[in-house]
Amino acid sequence: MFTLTGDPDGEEPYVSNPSGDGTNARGPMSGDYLLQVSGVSKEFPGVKALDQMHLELRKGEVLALVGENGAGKSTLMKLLAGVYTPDSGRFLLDGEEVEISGPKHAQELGVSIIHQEFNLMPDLTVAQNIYIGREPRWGDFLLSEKRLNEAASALFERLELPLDPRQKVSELTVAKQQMVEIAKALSYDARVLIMDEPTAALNDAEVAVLHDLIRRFRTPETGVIYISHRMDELKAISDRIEVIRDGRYIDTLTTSETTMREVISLMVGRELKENVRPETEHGTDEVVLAVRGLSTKELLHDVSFELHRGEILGFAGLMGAGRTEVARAIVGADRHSAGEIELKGTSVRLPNPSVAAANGIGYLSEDRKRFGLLLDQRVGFNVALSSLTKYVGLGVFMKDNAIRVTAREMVETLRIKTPSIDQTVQNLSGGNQQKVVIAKWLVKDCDVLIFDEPTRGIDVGAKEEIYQLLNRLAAEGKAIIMISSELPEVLRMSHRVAVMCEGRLTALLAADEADQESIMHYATLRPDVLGAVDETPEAEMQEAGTR
Amino acid sequence: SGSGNSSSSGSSDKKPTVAIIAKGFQFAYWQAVKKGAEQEAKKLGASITFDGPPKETDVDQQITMLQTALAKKPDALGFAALDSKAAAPYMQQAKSDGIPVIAFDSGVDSPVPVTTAATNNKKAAALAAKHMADLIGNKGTVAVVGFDQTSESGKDRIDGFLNWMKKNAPDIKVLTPQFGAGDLTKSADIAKNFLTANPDLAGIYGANEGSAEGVAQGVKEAGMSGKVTVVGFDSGKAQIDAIKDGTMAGAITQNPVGIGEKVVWAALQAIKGKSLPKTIDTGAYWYDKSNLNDPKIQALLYQ
Amino acid sequence: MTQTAVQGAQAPALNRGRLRAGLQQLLAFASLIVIVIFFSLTSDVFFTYDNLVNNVLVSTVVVGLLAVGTTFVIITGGIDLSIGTGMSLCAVMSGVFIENLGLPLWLGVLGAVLVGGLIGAVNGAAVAFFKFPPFIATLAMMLIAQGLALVISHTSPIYFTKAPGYIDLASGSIIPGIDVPNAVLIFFVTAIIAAILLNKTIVGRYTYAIGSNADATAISGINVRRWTWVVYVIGGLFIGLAGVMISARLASAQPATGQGYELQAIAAVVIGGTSLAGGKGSMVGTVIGSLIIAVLNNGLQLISVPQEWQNVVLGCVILFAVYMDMLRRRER
Amino acid sequence: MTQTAVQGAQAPALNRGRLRAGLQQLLAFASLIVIVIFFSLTSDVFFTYDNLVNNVLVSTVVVGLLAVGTTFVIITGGIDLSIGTGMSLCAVMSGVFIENLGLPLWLGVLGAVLVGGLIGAVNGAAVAFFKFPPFIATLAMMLIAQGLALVISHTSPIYFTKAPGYIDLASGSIIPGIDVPNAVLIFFVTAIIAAILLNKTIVGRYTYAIGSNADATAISGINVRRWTWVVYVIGGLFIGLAGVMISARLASAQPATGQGYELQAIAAVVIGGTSLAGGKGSMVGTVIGSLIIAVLNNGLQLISVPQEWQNVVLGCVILFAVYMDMLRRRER
Ligand SMILES: Nc1ncnc2c1ncn2[C@@H]1O[C@H](COP(=O)(O)OP(=O)(O)OP(=O)(O)O)[C@@H](O)[C@H]1O
Ligand SMILES: Nc1ncnc2c1ncn2[C@@H]1O[C@H](COP(=O)(O)OP(=O)(O)OP(=O)(O)O)[C@@H](O)[C@H]1O
Ligand SMILES: [Mg+2]
Ligand SMILES: [Mg+2]
Repeated sequence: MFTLTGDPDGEEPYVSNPSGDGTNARGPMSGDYLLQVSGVSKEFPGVKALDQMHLELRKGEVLALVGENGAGKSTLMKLLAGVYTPDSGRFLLDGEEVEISGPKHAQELGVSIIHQEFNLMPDLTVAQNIYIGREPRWGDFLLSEKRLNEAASALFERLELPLDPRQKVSELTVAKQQMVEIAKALSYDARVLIMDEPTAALNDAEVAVLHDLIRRFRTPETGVIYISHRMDELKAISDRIEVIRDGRYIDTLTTSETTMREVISLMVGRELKENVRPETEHGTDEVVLAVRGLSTKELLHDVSFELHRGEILGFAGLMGAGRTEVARAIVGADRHSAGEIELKGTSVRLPNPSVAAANGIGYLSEDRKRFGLLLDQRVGFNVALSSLTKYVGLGVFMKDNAIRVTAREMVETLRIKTPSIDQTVQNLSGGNQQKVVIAKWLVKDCDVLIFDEPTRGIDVGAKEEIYQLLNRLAAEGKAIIMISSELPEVLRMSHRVAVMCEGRLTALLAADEADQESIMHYATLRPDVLGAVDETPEAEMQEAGTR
Repeated sequence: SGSGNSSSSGSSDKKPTVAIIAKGFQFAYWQAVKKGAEQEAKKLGASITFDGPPKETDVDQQITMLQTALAKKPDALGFAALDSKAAAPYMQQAKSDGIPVIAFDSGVDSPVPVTTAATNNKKAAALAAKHMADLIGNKGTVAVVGFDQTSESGKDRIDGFLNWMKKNAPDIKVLTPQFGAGDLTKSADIAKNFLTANPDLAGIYGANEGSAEGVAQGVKEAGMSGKVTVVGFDSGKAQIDAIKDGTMAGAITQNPVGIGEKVVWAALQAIKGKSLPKTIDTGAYWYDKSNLNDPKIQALLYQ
Repeated sequence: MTQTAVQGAQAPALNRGRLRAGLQQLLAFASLIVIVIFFSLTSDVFFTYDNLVNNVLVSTVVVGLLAVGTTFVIITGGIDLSIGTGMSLCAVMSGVFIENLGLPLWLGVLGAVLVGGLIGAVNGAAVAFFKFPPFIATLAMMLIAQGLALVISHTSPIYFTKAPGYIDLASGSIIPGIDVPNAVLIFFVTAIIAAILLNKTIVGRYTYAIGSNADATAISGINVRRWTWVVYVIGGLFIGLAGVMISARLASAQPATGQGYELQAIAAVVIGGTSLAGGKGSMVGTVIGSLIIAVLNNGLQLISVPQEWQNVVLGCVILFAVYMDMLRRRER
Repeated sequence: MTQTAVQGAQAPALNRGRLRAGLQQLLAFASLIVIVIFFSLTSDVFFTYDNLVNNVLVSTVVVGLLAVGTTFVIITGGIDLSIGTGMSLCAVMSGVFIENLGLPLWLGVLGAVLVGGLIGAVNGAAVAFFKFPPFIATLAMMLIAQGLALVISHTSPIYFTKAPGYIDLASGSIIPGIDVPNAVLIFFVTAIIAAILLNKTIVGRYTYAIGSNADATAISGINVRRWTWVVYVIGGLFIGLAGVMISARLASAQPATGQGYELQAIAAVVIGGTSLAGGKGSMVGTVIGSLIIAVLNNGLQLISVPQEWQNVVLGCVILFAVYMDMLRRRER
């Protein structure tokens, strides 16, 4: 039914096979392949997630898997990890057909995966999470916590990750949680390592660390499948790039012989307007939001800045610099110990996000699962959540039809891939979930929008759309704070860039002053006084970042 | 000691203390016992405590209360056992601590109690059966609503009724008893279901205050007031009203106030070392519309 | 309310979905219908107007009212253990207002319902503002309400003698000609109001949102604390109403009853398909759940199942009903 | 076990943390200590060896055993409502084995404990394999166990007359010289075993993992269904043991007792700081929670608080104890 395609040396890009059955006479010996996927289909109620999918992973290579949000990447990986079972199709490992019966079986077969959505036990420690199911024991039953932590420490040392084995996962930031996932996946003696958007939560320095890890992991006997929406890193890390669209196999390209432009156009199936820049050179002079001397007990120290009407203010900094904390303190999600917030010239007290929202300040969290979505509710409900008061008629009754109209509009505008607005958000792909959160804030129509990592997990095409949208919002006179760990994005989109380091605002750069070097400089400008509170991990991180 | 009425030793310059452990405290019956005990204590110059578990199935909790009461080293103990065998070791403990025990409400299966002030529940239930049989002309179908399937007094109130019927009224058919936990609403629902399932029902017997009042309520709701003979047990305003308006033909009353008085009286006798009869039968009496205002009956009723 | 029985707060999606949704709705009744058919076949008095209305429906009212009120609380992911004894406290307060203080009937009833609201407000404040786990806050309230009911009533029932109209609240029949007790009418009317509140108003929407993800709801700019509190107050008002209905039915306020009703009410809610994890549930389901319990209690006695076996059967039927419901959802 | 009372399954992180962790541990006892001091001052018999051991500790045993067993279940995010009536069923079965069938003492006890395990196994199968919500599965089991206890015992208590040693299981004193009832010893020994099981073994680790995030645990290759089932079986064995202890103490198996114990046990667990949402909790906390309830019941009676007020006080103290615990955690 299916024969292998492609050149044994991988010099030539594969020919795309629109019929999906992959019939092609040329091909390497199956022994060269670590993993082959052929004719795999998977259907969810109302959604054909995978249709005759096809993938080959060679020994010793990093294969990037790209596609738009909802293309089916994660679904394919979950099939490989034994989380789902396919409706049809075959998996071959080392040329032998295998049926992956469950996560445990996948592990035994040497397939290790970092899932896109976190799969950690928040109440357990870092070490306990990593070695779950493989705890060092005395006999069969008794645990050895000491050996567990030692093993984890050794692992972190080897991987050069700044993690404390004894810390509870619930206390970690998203980025550190991602590191735990990475460490966990690498701790298995896996031959096939699958990474589903491992860098979505990481900044550039951390991405470099991860790439270093991948290079060290790669041996002639192992292979990596790497999923990412960051086109720039594909070039750096991958050998070949497989493109899929709408659940179907499109093409496989050799990285060194292709341009990203080509990959993107295969991905989205249309030409993209690229490099959108702000429509205006700078925002107006009208100060909408002024933050003065904002401090928190834990981290923030005397953060002051002004945000103008029509402006996009980028926030850059290393992990844990405190950007998220600034945002949360402003909207009252966390308490601040000192400081003042002025809205259009009058001092306001924002004890919680509902007061902030009532005052026209919206906050989109970096952690969409926890702070962004009602996962078990429908798309329409999630989109309308912040603005329900707008849809009250006759004094009490909800105007459901108006909500539905708005929700459909948003699904169209943001190209949210969903069978209907009644789909449960949980069933959307990661990127589409992110779009739902953005839609929620667009409907709310705030004057000040604080977007924390708004493009996390969003495909290139959609990213451009979101950039355009941000520009349009700014042009309409909204004031926008954009926190992002992707420097190119910050540089491209911002009228001004605020740089943070260890809870302090170290610089406010105008667009023409801001570049990679200047931001990096200020992002590592540690105050000589006091020193850091939580010194070790951050220090290591910065070393990693500057290396 | 810190709290005014907490007492710990029986030193002679203090009022003698009597700790009373009942089977409950929330229902009017137990409140009447308490009232009697308090009256007598006031009269005789004693101080009492009165405790009981929340439900009449909570044997374990009653035992814990009994233990705690003994820890206070009262001069005497009044005890109404939910399960007298289960309490036996603690009776021994009371004995070795030199605390005289007065059993009340139902017997305690132990040689320790110096006397027992109680209603003979089987006899009382038989009395209810007899009146029921008379009222329905010794034939027909009768339903029974109990309050507790397992406790001695709960069983005796049913068994006494069933046994009498079996022996003396062969033409009366008694349906399988149902139990409503003494809850008025539940008992009312049960009574209504009985009436629905057996439209020719001649009578219903409710075996304690809650059951009887529930039955009366159910009969009223079913629109069968006066058409079915209801016989109750214990007293309480709703029952008395039901008797007055004809929903209930009559009921058996014990003498809870008298029981309470006798417990305290006997306890003080025992403290003084006086001898007491082995049992004090506090009696059970039939009351209906005709004798409701009889002062003798009035004295037994509580509302 | 079509699909809401299944999913929560939204109207059915597509027109082609309507038919399917209708069928679903019917399936929600499936276990109830099976049980009713069973008893109709095994007992010749079960399926009579008199039995269904005067026995089954009347015995549904109190637990049903509590279940309807506590559905809101459960959808937020909370739980209310104080509904049973809280109901007794409200009944006692109704007695105090009407009998002891001699207030007019309507004022006494209003007062009792408001006492329920107060109980809910205290629970809600403990949960929403002081961040007590709902189980603990309402467990404490359960004990406190029980104690206060006994203290205030001096551990004796309070009989309603001064206001004869009070009893009619439950047992009278306001619609001439049709013999449906007021209690039943009141139950269905309030259940419908509750269903509208839950499905068609912003309170309901926030109820689902909070139960689904309270953190995300808060970050979305909703005052989660305030709305959580409101939900407990709504639940409390139903406690008060249940207290009025039970005391009106019995013509007396029984201070010692009440405990145990909370488990029955919560069971009714959960049998009706509402998840204790929050975020999912429906009023129709709760009403069906209450009816299932009432029908079982009635039917088992009618066909003379010995009482000790009744619990065993009840347990098995609950499993069956919930299993049917689980299958129905899986098939969607 | 140092920090585990607070946090769950971890050892304290840093050396400088040890001291703080020790202090924390002490603070976990804070409310208990406050209550004990209060009663010591207000009653001169409270703080006596006899009262503390023979009254307080003995009355802790049954609820304590149930609470310890159900702590496992609650940490997985489940709940077990069948522990109260399940205990009665085990007590009755113990009576059947020893009295009716005349089995030797040890075999009868073992049998009763295994009946508990069986109850847990059925609950666990319903929850883990058939995906019933734990509340529903164990509510059904609560009704079924209650019914079966009554059916099997013919609604009469079974008295232990043939095996005099049976009563000694609870009331005897195995350690010569020291007057501590066996029941108390058994409780503490099993609580320690349970603490080891929870903190030092793989079962405990998976218990926390499942409660923390069952999906993630499954994806990590753990057989979540099997381990969930195991946890319910463990809880069930404690039900059986509690059944043996209560019947040994009472020298009789009481078929109708039991209901209500589940709420008390769950309350003890939650007062002890275990979260009903799962993932968090400790055995030390559960033991403290059980002691708090027992001390309150004892002390309030000793200082002659009228019984109707006792519930009010109990409710308030529960709020106080939990609030203290919440403060303690926040300060970390
Ligand atoms: N459990 C599910 N139930 C229903 N539909 C699902 C489920 N999981 C995924 N889908 C659908 O399958 C399609 C593929 O999703 P998948 O998560 O594989 O996309 P993806 O390529 O990983 O996208 P992204 O880049 O946004 O992560 C999407 O349309 C999604 O809505
Ligand atoms: N839930 C939490 N528990 C404990 N510490 C936290 C938590 N969230 C953040 N922190 C700490 O607060 C500091 C600031 O984190 P914050 O999220 O504000 O940084 P950031 O600049 O947004 O970086 P990023 O989002 O990339 O991690 C970090 O030191 C982090 O470890
Ligand atoms: Mg994905
Ligand atoms: Mg951040």
